[in-house]
Amino acid sequence: MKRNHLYSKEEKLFQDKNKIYSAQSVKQIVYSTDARDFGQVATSIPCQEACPAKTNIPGYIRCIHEKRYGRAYELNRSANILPGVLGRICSRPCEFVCRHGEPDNGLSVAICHLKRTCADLKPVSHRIIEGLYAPTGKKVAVIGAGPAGLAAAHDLAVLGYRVVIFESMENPGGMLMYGIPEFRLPRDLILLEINNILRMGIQLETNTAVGSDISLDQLGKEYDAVVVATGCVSPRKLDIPGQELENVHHGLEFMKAVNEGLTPFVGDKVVVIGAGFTAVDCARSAVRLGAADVSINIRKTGEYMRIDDSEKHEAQFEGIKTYSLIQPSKIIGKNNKVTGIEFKRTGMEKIDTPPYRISVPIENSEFIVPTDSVIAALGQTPDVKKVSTRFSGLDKKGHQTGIPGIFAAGDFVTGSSDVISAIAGGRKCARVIDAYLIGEKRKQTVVRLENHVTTDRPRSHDFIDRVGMNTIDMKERLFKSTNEVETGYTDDQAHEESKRCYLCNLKYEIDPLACIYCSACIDVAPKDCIKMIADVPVNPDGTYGEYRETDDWNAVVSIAIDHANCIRCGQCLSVCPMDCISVTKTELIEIDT
Amino acid sequence: MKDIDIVIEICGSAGEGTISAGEILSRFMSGQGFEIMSFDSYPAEIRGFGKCVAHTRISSNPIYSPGKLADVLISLNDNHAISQLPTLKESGILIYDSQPARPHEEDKSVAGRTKPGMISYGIPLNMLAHKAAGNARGMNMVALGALSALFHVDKDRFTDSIKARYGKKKQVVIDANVNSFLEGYDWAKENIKKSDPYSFEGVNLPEQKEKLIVNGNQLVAQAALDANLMFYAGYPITPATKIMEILSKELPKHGGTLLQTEDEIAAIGAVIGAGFGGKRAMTATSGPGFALMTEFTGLSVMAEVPAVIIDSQRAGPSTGMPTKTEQSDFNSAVMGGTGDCPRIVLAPADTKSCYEATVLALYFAEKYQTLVVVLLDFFLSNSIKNIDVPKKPAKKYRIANIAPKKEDLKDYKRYKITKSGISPRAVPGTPGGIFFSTGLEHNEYGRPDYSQAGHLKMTQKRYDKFNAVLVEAPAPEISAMGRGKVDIGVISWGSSAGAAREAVMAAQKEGIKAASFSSMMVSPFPEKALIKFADNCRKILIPELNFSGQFADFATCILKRPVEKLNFITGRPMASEDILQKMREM
Amino acid sequence: MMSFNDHYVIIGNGPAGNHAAKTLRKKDKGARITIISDEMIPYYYKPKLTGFIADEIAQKDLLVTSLESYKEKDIRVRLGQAVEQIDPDSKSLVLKHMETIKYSKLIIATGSRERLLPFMSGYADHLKFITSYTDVMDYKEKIQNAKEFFIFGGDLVGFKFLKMLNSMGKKVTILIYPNAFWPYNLTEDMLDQIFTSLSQFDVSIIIKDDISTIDKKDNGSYRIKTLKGVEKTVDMVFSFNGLVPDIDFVKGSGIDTDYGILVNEYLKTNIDGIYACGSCAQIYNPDMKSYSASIGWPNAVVQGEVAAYNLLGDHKVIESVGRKYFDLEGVKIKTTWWGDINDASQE
Amino acid sequence: MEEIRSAYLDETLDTVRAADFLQYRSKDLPTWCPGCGYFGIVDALYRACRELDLKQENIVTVSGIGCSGRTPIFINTYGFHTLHGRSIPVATGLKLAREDLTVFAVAGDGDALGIGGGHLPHVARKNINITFLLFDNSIYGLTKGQSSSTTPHEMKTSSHPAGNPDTPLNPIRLALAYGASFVARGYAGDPQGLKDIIKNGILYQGFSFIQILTPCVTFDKENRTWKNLKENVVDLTPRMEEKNMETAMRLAQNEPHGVGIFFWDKKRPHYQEILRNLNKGN
Repeated sequence: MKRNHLYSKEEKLFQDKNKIYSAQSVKQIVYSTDARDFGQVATSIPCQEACPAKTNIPGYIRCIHEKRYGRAYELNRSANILPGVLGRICSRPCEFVCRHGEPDNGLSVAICHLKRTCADLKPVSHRIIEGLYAPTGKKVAVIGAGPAGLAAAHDLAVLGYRVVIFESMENPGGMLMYGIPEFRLPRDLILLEINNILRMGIQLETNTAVGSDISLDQLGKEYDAVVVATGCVSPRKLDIPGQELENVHHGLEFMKAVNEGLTPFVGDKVVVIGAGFTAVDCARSAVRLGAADVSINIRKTGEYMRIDDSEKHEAQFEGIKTYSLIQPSKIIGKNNKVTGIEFKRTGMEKIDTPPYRISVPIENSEFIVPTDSVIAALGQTPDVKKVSTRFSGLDKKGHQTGIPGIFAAGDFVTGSSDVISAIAGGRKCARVIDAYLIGEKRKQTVVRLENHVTTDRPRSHDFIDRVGMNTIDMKERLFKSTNEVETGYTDDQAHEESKRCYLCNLKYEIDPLACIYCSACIDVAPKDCIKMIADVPVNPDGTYGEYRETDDWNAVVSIAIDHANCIRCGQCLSVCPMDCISVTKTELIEIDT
Repeated sequence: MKDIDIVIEICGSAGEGTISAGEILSRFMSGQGFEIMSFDSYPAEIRGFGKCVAHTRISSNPIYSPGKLADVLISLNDNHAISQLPTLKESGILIYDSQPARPHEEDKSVAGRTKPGMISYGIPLNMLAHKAAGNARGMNMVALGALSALFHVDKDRFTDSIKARYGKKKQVVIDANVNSFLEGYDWAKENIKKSDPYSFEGVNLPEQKEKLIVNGNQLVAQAALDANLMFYAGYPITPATKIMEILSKELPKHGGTLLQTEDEIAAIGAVIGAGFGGKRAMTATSGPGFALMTEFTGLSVMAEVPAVIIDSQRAGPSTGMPTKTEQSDFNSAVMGGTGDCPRIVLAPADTKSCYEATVLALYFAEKYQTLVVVLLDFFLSNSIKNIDVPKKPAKKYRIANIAPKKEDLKDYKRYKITKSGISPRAVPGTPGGIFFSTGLEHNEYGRPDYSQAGHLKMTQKRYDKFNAVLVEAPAPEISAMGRGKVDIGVISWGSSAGAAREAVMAAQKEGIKAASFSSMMVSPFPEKALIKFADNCRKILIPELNFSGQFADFATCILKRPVEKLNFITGRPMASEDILQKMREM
Repeated sequence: MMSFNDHYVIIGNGPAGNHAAKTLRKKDKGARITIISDEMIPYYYKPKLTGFIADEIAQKDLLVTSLESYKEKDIRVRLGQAVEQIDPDSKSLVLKHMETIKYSKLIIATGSRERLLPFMSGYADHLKFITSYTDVMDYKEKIQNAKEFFIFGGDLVGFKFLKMLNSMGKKVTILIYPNAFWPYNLTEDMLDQIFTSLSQFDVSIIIKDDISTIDKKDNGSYRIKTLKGVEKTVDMVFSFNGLVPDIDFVKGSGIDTDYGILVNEYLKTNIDGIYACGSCAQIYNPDMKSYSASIGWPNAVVQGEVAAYNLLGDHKVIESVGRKYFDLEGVKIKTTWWGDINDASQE
Repeated sequence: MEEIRSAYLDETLDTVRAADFLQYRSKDLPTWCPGCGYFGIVDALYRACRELDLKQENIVTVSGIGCSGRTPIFINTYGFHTLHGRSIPVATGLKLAREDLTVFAVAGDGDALGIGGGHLPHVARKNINITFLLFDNSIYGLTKGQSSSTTPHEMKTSSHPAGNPDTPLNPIRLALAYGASFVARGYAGDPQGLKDIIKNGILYQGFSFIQILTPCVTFDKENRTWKNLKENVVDLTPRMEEKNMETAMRLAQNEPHGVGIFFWDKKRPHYQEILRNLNKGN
C-alpha cells in the first residue's frame, strides 16, 4: 500500500510502546532469558535438546551446507572439544529424536556422520578460535585426562587458569584411548584433538596416579582447586564361580590389551557377556583376533541392548550371534583353562522404578555352552577409594566432592555413561569452579532471536534419502585389524546430507493480530503442522503445553504453527495474503554477564 | 487378445484436480482407440468441502451408458471417497492416499472402510506430489501414474498426452504434472504387488477412426455454428454455461455476435430481438433460467419470432441441486407458460445426437417461426464421449426462412393463414414487407384482434405447424422386434435411452423377449409410431429420471393403457443395471 | 457372557487369528470383533500356494472360509490393512494408512515372514520370497513365463517350490546353504541325504559354497557368482532360508519381544489384555524353563483357541501339537510340519 | 541494552480474546477457498458488531446467490439466503416490516450489479435503512470465472477469452449517482479500516452502500489479486474531510483503489422517517 497502514507492523509498534512486539518487527537481535523462549527452543530443536553438550546442530549442518567446514568445526568445538572423536563414536542421542526420523518423514539426518565430516574436511587453512580471558593467576589441577578431564582443563585454561592434568596411564584420552578399538577410532586423531587442548599451556603429567604417586591432599594444598575426573575404571565383576580362570577377560582390560597391540588369547569359540558398546567392541575385536564362533550373551532381550542399529548390523555382518534371556551362573574349566560356561535362563519382569523392566533368573534352568574364552563386558564403576578415602557424599549437580576446593566431573560422578555426557560434565564443572574462585558467574546462556525472512531451503530437499556411511569390506577388516571400518563422507556426500536438515532452529510464527483466518496456510501444509487453536496452556515452569485445537469457527482464537510438527518447508510463508507469518532464527548462546 | 470394459471413478474435493484427471484419462484412452464415456459430478462450491467424482467407462466395444458401479475407485479425499464406496463393485479396486498430511480417526479412512473382497492399493499420493512439485496439487497426476503402472498402461504415451493437455500452459506446470505422474508410476511399479486381473495390455480394438472427444455442450455449440447461428445471448448457469463460453470464442469468427446479459430475462429478450431481425439466434440455460424466460417464450410463439432455447436440465425445483442430473423439466418445456402455447421440443438421447438436435432446432425455429426448446440434461451436457466426426448439415438446414414472394408482398399478411400454418416471413429491410408484431392476439396483418373467431383461427394456425413438423421430424429409434409379440417394451426419452437400449440388449441375452423405443421428437410427439410399437408389447416399461413420471403420464395419455414407471432422482444418470433388474421382476 | 462395548481386535488372518476369532465369538455374542490383515484375500491355506502358482489349485480352493462365514459370525475383517504401531497406554492401533483403531483387548497372530540373514544384505534387493498370497499374485505370471531359476538356501517350503518348478519343466539351480537351512541346521550326512533325494529331480545342486555377488542385468535377468567361482544367469532368484516372526511393528510398544513376542504359558504378553499366538509368539514353557517358538498349522489352531479362552478370563495352558524341537540361534522351535494340512482341513 | 521481547503466543491470544468478537462467528468453518478475501470482510464485520455491542438476535443478514451468498452461514445472526440478485428487495421488505432489526444485505458484484442491478437505484433513492455490503471481487466465482459488471475492460475471462468488451461499472459513482447518502469503499485486506467503515455504515440511519475490494484467489490471477491490491489500495480519509458530492465524485473517478467514506449526508432522513413526516401533515 502506498501509505503505511494502520495495520502495518511498524505502525503497531509506534502506536503502543508497551504492546507486544511481533517477532516480525524485531529488526535488531534479541537476547531473551524468558522461560517460554527456552521452552520453545527445547521443543523446536529436538537434536540440540537431546545433546548433553547442547551442540548447535542445525547451525553447524547449515555451515556444512555452505561448505564452511572450518566454521562448522568451531561450532561443534564450542560445545564439545573433540568433534572429530565424537563424530565417530558418539552415542547419538540427537539422531534418535531428529524430526526427519519421525514416521513418514524418512530417516533421521546423519548428524554424527556430518559432525565427523567437519573434522575430516576442514581446510588446511583452518584456525582454531579461543576466546581467552585474562590470566587469573590461580592454579587448578585436573586428575584424569579422559573426556571429562580434558573438557574441564580446556575451559579452565580459556577462563585464565593455569591447569595441570595428572594421568595415570602412559597416554592421555582415557576410555577413548584404551576403551575403544582402533578400527572405530584412529589414535592419531585422538592425539591431534587432545593436543589442540594442551596447546593452551596446559601441563600434562602422564604415568602419575593420584593416590599412589601423589596424594589428593597435597594437590589440594598446592592448587586453588582440583577436579577429580578419573572416570570409571574398576570393572564390574561377574561374581560367579570360575571367574578367576585363565581366558576369562574383563571387557575393558581386554580392550586395553588389544589397544596396546597385544593379542590376548580368545581361541575358537568366544562367549561375550554384556549388552553395551564395550561388549560389541570386544566381540568384534575377538573376530579380528581370529575367533570363528563369537556370541554376545545378554540377560534381557535384544531391544534393551545399549547400542545403535548400525553397530548391531556391523556385528551381525561380521557373523556375531546374539543370545538373549540368559545369564551366566558358572564358568567351567579344566586345568585352569576355560572349557565352557553355564547359563541360567531368565524371564522379563516389571518393577515400578527405573528401568521398569528387569530380567530375573529362572530356577533350575541351567544349561552349559562349551567355549574357549569368556569376555565379561559388564561396564565399570568409579574407584573412589583409589583417589582418596575422605570423599563424603558426591553432589552430582554441583560437582562438589564434599571436600572444599575439590570438585568432580564425568563418569566419576555419574557412573559409566557416554563420552558426550562426560564432556558436558567436565565443562559444567569448569564453570562451577570459575564461579567458586572468582566469586560470581562470568557467563550465562540466553536465547538469541534474529529475524530471518527466508526458509533457506527448497521443499525438494525433504525427499533426499539419507546418505549411507562408506565402509571397508570384510577382507580389509580382517587384513589389518586396526583398519578404520568407516571411511567418512566425501565433500559431495556431506553437502547432499546437509541438505536434509530441516533447520529446526528457524521458528515460524503466525501473528493472530494481523491474521484474517483465511486458512490458506493450512491448505498448503504438508503435515498436521498448522492448527486452529482455542488456547495454549502455559506450564508451571513457564514453557508452553500442547495446543488445544478446535473445529468450531467461533472457538478459533488463532491459527498457530505447531513447532513440534513443523518441518520448516515454508509453504505457508509463500501463500499468506496478510504477510503475518514470520521466521525467526533461534540459538542458544553463551554471553558474558 | 481380450476385451476390456472397466469403469474408473476418481473421487476428491473440488479443486483437487479430480475432474481434469478424469478428462486426461478419458482423452488418453480414446486416443488409444477405446470407446469412452465419462461423467463428472461436482458441487456448487469451488473449493472447500465439495465432493467431486470423475466417472469414466472405458471399453473395447460400443457403449451407450456410463455404467452404474465402478471397478476402480481412486480416492483423492477420504471423506468423500467413503461416501462413494457404495458405488464400487464388491470385487472393486481402491487406490488411496497411504500417507495423508493428517492421520484418520477410526473409520474415517476410506481404506479402512473397504469391504473384504475389494483390493486396495495404498499410494503416498500427497507425499509423492510434494516430492514432484513441492505441493499437493499433483496428487491427481500421481494417482493416474499409479493407475497406469498397475494396469500396464504405456507410460510414455500417457505422459505425451499429459503434455498435450497442458500444452499451452507454462513449462513449470507441464513439468509439475508430468513429474507427478512419473513419481506415481515409478513408486507403484517399485512398491505395489498387483493382485487384480485388470490390464490394458493386449486388448483387441476396433480399427482406428478419427474420433471427436466431446460433451453435449461442446456439440451443441459446434452444431449451432454449423447451422448458421449468428447471435447468442446468455447468462451463466450450471450446466449450460460452457455453451456460451465456447460460442463466445467461436461465434465472432463466423461473423456472429455474443452477448452476456445481466440475466436470463434479458438474454431471451435479446434472442427474440435478433430473431425478429432475421438472424438465427439462441440462448442456453437450465431450469431456473428457463423459468425466468417463460414469459418471453410465450411472446416467441405468439409473435411467431424464431427462438431457440437449450435447456440443460438439473435437479429441481428452484435452485435444487445445480450439479445433479435429472429429466424433470419435461412438463415445463412441453407445457409450461401461459395460454395454449405450442412449441417444438427436441430431446437428444445421447451425446452425438445433441448435434442433430441443435441443427434441427435452429432449422425448425426459422422455418416454422416459433420457439424450439432442446432438452439436454446435466449428464448430456457434461458427460464426455468419443464419437465419429458429425457431418455438416445440408444447405436446406442452414437457410430455411420462407420469404414472401412478389405477389405476397402486394398485400402482405405477416400472419397469413396457410395449410402448413407457416406464413411467409419478411425480415426487416425487405421492401414492402413492413408489418407489426405483438404479444397480443392478432389478425393475419398482426393487428390486435380479440374476436372469438380470430383467437380460434390463430390458435389453430399455430397448432397446424405441428403436422408439418412431424412429417420431417426424425424417426423414433426402435430396436429389432423379431417375430411375434415381445413381453416387455421399454419406452424412453432423452439421456435415459442409452441405458434402456443396453438393458434391452442384456435382457435379450438373458432370454427375456424385449424391445426398446425412444424418440428425439418430444413435442410434437410421433404418436402413431408409439402406438404401433406398444401394440406389439405385452407390458410397457418407462424409465426416466424424475419423481412423478412426467413422460410416462404423457405417454399414457397417448397409449390409453397402463404402463410400468421406473423413476430415479438420485442425481446420477440412468443405469442399465437398474432397468434390467426391473425387467427381470416384471 | 455379553459385553457390547468390548472391542476385540485380532491382528492376523491365519489359522491362529481365525480360531481365536471363532472362539471369541462363540463365548461372547455381544462384543465387536475385528480381524486385521495386510493380505487382500480372506483366511487361506498358505501351504497350498505353490500349487496355486502351478495352477493346480484355483483361487477359491485356497480359501479356508468364505466371506459369508465372517458375516454370519458378525466378525469384521479389515483386509489389505497393515498395523504399523501399537500403543498399549491408549489401547489403540495405528494402521499403515494412518487410521487409529481403539481396542479393549488384543490378540497378535501375525505369523512369520521371510528370514533374511544379515550377510545377504548386499544383494537382498534381488532376492524374491514366497511367503504370502500377495507375493504369489505378484510373481505368478513371471514364474510361469520364466525359464531359469536359482534357489538360494532351501527349506521345506523351498523344496515344495522346487518340486513344483520341476513339475512345470523349469530349469532350476539350488544352492543349499547349510547354516541358513530351516527348521534344521543341516549336518554333513543330512546334506548328503538331501543331495541324493534331490538328484532324482532334474536340478543342478550346489553345496558347500556361498554366493559372492548377484547382479541384475539390463534385460532383467540376474547373474550369480559363487565364492567357488560358479557362474549362473537366471530369470529369477528365490531365497528360502526359513521364516522369522513378523513382529517389527510391535518393537518399541512396550510389549516384550525377543525372537518372537514373549508370552507366558497362558499366551499373555507382559501387558494385560494383549495376547500373542501362532508362529509369531515365543511361549514360556514352565517345564523347560525356557521360551520356545512354534510353527505349523495345528500349533497355530490350538494356540489361537487358547489365547481366546484366556483373553476371556480362562487359564488354559497350551499343549502344542509338537513333533520335534530344534534349536535356531539359541531359540527352541517346536514344530509340526507344514504338510499337516489335513489336521486343519475339517474347517 | 533495550529489552525487546519476541511475540508470545499466550499473550497475543489474550489480546485476541480481549477483542471478544468470536461470539459473532457461527460454529461452521467457512467453505470459501483458502486465502479468499471474504475472510477479511467477515472478520471486520464481526469486530464492528462487537464494538457497537449489537445483540446477535437483533441482526439479520440477507444474501443472494454466489460465493457471497454463503456469508449468513458463517455469521452468528439471523440469516436469509435468498435468490440470485434479490437480496436487496428481501432485505427491504424485512426492514420495513421490522424497524427494530439491524439488517445487512450482502451481495457479490455479479449479484448486486449484474442480475440484481435493477434493484440498486431504488433502494438507494428510497434510502431504506439497511447496510449493504458489496463483496466486489470483479469476477463470477461460483460459475467459474466469467466477466462480471466490475471486470476491467479487456480483461480475459472464461466468458470473454479474447478480453472483456464491456467497460466496468464504477460502483461508487453509481451509488452516488443513484443518490445513496452513505457511500464508502473498504478493503478486505484491511480488517481494521474496514471495521471502522462498517461501524459508521451501521450507525448511519439510512441506506449505506459499502463497496469492498476483495480478491478471488481462484479465478482472478491477474487483476484484483492480493498483490495488486496491497500495492494499490490507498487510504483517502485525510482527503475526505468535507463530505460533498463534487469531491466524492472526483475521488470516485480518480481513485479506483481509494478506501474511506466518500460521501455521507447525515441529515437526510431514511424511508420510514420520510413516511412519518409525510403522514404528519394529514
